[in-house]
Amino acid sequence: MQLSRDDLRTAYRAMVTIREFEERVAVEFETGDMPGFVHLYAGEEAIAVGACLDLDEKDIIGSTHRGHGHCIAKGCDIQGMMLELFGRKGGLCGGKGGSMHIADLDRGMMGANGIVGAGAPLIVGAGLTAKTLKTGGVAIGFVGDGATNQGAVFEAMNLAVVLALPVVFVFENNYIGEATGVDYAVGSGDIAARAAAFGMPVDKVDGRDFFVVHEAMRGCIERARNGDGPSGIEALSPRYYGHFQGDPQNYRGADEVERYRAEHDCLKIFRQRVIDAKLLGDDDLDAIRAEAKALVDGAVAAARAAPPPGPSDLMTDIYVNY
Amino acid sequence: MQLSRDDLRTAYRAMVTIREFEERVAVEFETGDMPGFVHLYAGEEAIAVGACLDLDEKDIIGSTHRGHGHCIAKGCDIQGMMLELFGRKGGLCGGKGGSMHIADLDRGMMGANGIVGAGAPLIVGAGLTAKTLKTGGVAIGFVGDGATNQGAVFEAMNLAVVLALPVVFVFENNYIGEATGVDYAVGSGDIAARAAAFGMPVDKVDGRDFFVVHEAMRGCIERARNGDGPSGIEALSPRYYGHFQGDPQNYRGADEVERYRAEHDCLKIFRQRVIDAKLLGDDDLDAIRAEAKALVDGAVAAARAAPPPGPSDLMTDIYVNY
Amino acid sequence: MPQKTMRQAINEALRQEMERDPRVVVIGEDVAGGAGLDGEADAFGGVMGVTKGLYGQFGEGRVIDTPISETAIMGMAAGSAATGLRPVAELMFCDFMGVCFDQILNQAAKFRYMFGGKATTPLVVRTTYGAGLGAAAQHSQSLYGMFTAVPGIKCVVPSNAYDAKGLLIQAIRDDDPVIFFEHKMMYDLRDEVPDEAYTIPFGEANIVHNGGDVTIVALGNMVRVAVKAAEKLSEDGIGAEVIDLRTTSPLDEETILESVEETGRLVVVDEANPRCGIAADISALVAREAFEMLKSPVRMVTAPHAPVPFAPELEKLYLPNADKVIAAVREIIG
Amino acid sequence: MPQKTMRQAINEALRQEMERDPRVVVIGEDVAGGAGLDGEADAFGGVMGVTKGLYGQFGEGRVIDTPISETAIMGMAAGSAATGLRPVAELMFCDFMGVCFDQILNQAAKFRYMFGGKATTPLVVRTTYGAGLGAAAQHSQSLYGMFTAVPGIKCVVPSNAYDAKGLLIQAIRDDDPVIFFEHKMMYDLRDEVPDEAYTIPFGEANIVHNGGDVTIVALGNMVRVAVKAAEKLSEDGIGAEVIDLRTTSPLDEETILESVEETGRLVVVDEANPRCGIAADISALVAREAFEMLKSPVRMVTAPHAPVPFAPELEKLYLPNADKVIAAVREIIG
Ligand SMILES: Cc1ncc(C[n+]2csc(CCOP(=O)(O)OP(=O)(O)O)c2C)c(N)n1
Ligand SMILES: Cc1ncc(C[n+]2csc(CCOP(=O)(O)OP(=O)(O)O)c2C)c(N)n1
Ligand SMILES: [Mg+2]
Ligand SMILES: [Mg+2]
Repeated sequence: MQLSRDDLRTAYRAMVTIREFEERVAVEFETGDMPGFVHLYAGEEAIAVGACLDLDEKDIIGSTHRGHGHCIAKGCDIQGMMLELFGRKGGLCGGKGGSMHIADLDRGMMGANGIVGAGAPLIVGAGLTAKTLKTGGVAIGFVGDGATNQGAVFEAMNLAVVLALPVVFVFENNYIGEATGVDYAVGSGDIAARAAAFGMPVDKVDGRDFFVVHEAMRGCIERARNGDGPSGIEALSPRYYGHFQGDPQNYRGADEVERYRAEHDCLKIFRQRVIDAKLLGDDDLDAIRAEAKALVDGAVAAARAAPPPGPSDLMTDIYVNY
Repeated sequence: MQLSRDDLRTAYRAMVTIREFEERVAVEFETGDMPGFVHLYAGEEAIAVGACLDLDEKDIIGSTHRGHGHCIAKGCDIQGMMLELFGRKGGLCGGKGGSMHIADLDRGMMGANGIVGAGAPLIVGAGLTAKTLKTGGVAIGFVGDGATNQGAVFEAMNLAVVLALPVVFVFENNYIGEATGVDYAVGSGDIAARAAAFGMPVDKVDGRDFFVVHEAMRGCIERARNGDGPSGIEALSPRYYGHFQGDPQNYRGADEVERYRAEHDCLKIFRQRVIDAKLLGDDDLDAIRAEAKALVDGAVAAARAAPPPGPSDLMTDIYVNY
Repeated sequence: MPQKTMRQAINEALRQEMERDPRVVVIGEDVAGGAGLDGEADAFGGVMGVTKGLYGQFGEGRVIDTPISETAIMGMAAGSAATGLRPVAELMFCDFMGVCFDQILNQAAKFRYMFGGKATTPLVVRTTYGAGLGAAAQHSQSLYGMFTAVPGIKCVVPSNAYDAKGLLIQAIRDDDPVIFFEHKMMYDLRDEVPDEAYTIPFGEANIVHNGGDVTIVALGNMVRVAVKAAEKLSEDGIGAEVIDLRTTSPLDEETILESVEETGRLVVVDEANPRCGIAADISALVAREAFEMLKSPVRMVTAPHAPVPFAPELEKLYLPNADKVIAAVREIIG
Repeated sequence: MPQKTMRQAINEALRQEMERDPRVVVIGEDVAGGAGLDGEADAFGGVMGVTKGLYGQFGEGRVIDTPISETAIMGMAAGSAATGLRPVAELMFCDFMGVCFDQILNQAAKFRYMFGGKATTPLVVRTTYGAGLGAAAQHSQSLYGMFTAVPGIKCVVPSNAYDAKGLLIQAIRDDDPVIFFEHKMMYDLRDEVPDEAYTIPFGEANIVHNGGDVTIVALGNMVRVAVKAAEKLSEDGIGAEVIDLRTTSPLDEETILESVEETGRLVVVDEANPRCGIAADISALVAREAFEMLKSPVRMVTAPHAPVPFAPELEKLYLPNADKVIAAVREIIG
């Protein structure tokens, strides 16, 4: 374990902030005050945080429809996010994007994406920019298990390999795409092996274990920074909520989620690990969690108090000039 | 060698007919009387004929922009083809399609396709029909090396595997897509292995050797007919002409094509093989070739004499009814 | 007559046609749902629940769940249609046409022409459109104009449950490729819908409100908006004839032109963006063919030239409504 | 001034902008050509030879050959534009939009709006369009209407080499996504084209023939057709004002409306299909905004609602030509 205590705190803070954020969004959404759809990331925190911990502002991530976790892992402002989810002025996208399009280019977060698989070619573009302008940055593309069956993703992998771009694909295998199991939808039954056949190394790792994800990503990121081209990981971890909030989840086995939460929760695994290694104590961790909760509470209060965009916002931001 | 003398004659007839057809089209095209573009198949005859020899009318093939060879291998009428290439009434598509859209659904030839890769999902559809209506047929999709990088092809492979459809993919690796080498465009450098990673068996074979192609395809077709799902072959053989007729081919090495023609021509290989095995004689083979040439001569004469479509043809065949 | 939601009406159309013709299959993402998982099979019946129950009745051979691969879905559907099936493929949101348009634009639409009349492609693509759910820019578009533009495609936009059933049965029995647009805010709207199968022919618009002062052409979910406007206008003594297009391709030019010849005034109401859309198309038709009878400028009440915004306040401003239609009518009636 | 073909003019625009700004890169299939093969590098310079020579000058880091993967090309271009490059991507034929439309429709076009104004996407997509080569239904379409319909996209259709250079330089310097349509029959047409770089602003149509009796709006290759018609008409004493749109989005409504206010008559000439296209869009504009000045029905001279046929005899019938424009003018001038 090569991480400093500070790093571990940062990682845990990001993970619990995602958890607190998502569990609160689930509640807020049920009130009916949050418009549209939300796809919650709870359960997969170790993937986003493990993938993003070593990134800095010159690095760029491309997200999916399930984007809140990626935002938080990349350092987006919690209040700006919550304002956006409520469709309020001052939201990260001024209330025009919502959950499915949440983005913060200043933080290197290229956006959630409502089109499954569409983020993969975009992140290859971010890789092209990094290579062409020699920014030293890397580009990380998150791709769901269901999304791995999209033509866009296949083409993106091949193009990244052909151009040897500094790209890392993070295949988030949460076993399900909407209401379809990965074993049905991925004919070969093996996302990592199929991706590797495109000509890059792809590790399959336990996505519930932050340390495993982080370690695997370290190799990928180093490879990209060294100019050795793309690579990827397939990280497995379940989602705890429905495909979208409100989904009855009748496609799941009874108690499936309860079992996940009880037996292999990524936060518990992390906690156990750092306590066993005497790196952080219960107090530390509880304090971080309390802070995260307070942050989310504040964000919700701010969002609920904020005004919606005004009529003059309807026709701005379509073009730079027209 | 399990083929009867009749089968061998049929195979050779198809191969030399393709060769005679394409070499004549090259000449006719240069006169300026043949409209549009033509992409010639000469050099790859053993692939189309090896793939189609065992097919019958309930089996369906889907072709590429380089479709003449597939047509002939599947038994399309030579005169109807030539009329079509000249854009004449009575052509296989009434002069409305031309080389890039030549088709004959009655013969199970679903069409050349001007959109690279687009034929792959279509042929999966033909496989779905065969499976659903229990026709006993199989569906064969031809896909160029360049086309293997299209999202449509990747998606089609996965879907065929997921639904276990009676589909065979024939990847025609002629080393080049337009003016780009396969080693550049296919990041992994291995079409067969990449395809196999989608969850089906894919053999890499010498596409210049009819017998090798035919044997490999026998297994694939049997598999499909038995309900065991899709499979594929990657067959390697060069094209002898430019990407389209008129292409200066300056992307090729000097004498590259001459070497191919001299050293590994599929017709020569076939001829040598059947003569060595004393299955067919020089006379047999020469007679077949002479017949093929006469057939093509007749087709060109008929096409040159035929009238173009009339004004009333412009607005027919858009809908069945509207 | 029994009251049914549009969801039920569409489901019934599919069920009855599947019972009638073994060549009809349903293809799409989670059209059953639950494949490869431990819970219920037929868990979704499509993300909007429209195909619910078909899997139980017809099984996995006729109700085919797919990976998230729209190009392969549309291509497989087109290829199977050209070889003997009569597939009904679902494109979850019409916005997703971007990832699979080739199989419609260059394949299904053009087979018949390119192949000299020798291909028949009885393909139906069901898809959802429209704003109102807070689903933002990539899940709220109204893209029927782009399909209407394509020769070889027929394009249907029903405005109520009764029409949806009859038009969908017609679409399934039709031998040409048809794109069938369902407004996602309309699934729960009820209407009188007969139990038995029936068809509504394509290219026959429906006059849903009578009046002699202005012609209002609308389609899909905008028909309700137009009728609401017409009702208010009639209170003020202005007679609006509301024409529900039902199909944009083929287009019932005759009904539109006859009406405008009567009223001399045209307002088109369309939820899509204004450029190169149905509203412009109808306006141009009238400016070409009924100019002499036209008493005043035509008016288009559409969404603005902007993506669909997320915030409900903006989304509401974005959409046409009865007040905007009334304002447009008053402008040209003076 | 030096005479240059449109091919040369476009090449020059690219070269000068690449010299000026290291962020400009060219991306596409065989934009160099020869990668991974034994012959010449820069073998093609694009299938039409338009980018020829750029590879030699700027190298493989700036002139980027790709696999045949249009979604990845457009997506990479859009993603690189949003992160600091100014890519010029080539879509060999606009017909191929079907395999990659999502990256334009839902990504590049909508970034700025969805992200609340925080994204800038200076992407140019160069593509070819139009019939005349016998390339048949999948390689001859004129699909600018579908891009014009998309808020967030700018759409350019130059009619000559001079404009092509100036408009392309403008497109590259523009901060919004631009689709640039090049007619494949125009590459060898010559025109006076200055050696130095210059820009032509978007949304400013060009009056290329003067006349007071009828307004003819045209774009791209149809401008020549319209001018030819106007010249013949003027021999018969009919004055036609021909407006070359140059860009369909933004659209110079003012120039069109001013002209129609003068002439009272409108004919739109467009090579595209008639439904939901530019011809309908312009007709609708005039029917809305210049109705009072209109003396006669508008006319659209377009391709019919049919795919592009292969046989040259049919293709010729299919396309608008000067005679058809003249006939349309005579019909409404009486
Ligand atoms: C092109 C496209 N097809 C379908 C959808 C609808 N859809 C949204 S998310 C989703 C499932 C994605 O599954 P996966 O990639 O595994 O991501 P997860 O939801 O599990 O995070 C589907 C089918 C879409 N948004 N875009
Ligand atoms: C979607 C699409 N992209 C690009 C093209 C242009 N194009 C036609 S054929 C071709 C090369 C195809 O190469 P390959 O698949 O290897 O087939 P081959 O020509 O070698 O038989 C290209 C790029 C096209 N027709 N369609
Ligand atoms: Mg998933
Ligand atoms: Mg090839």
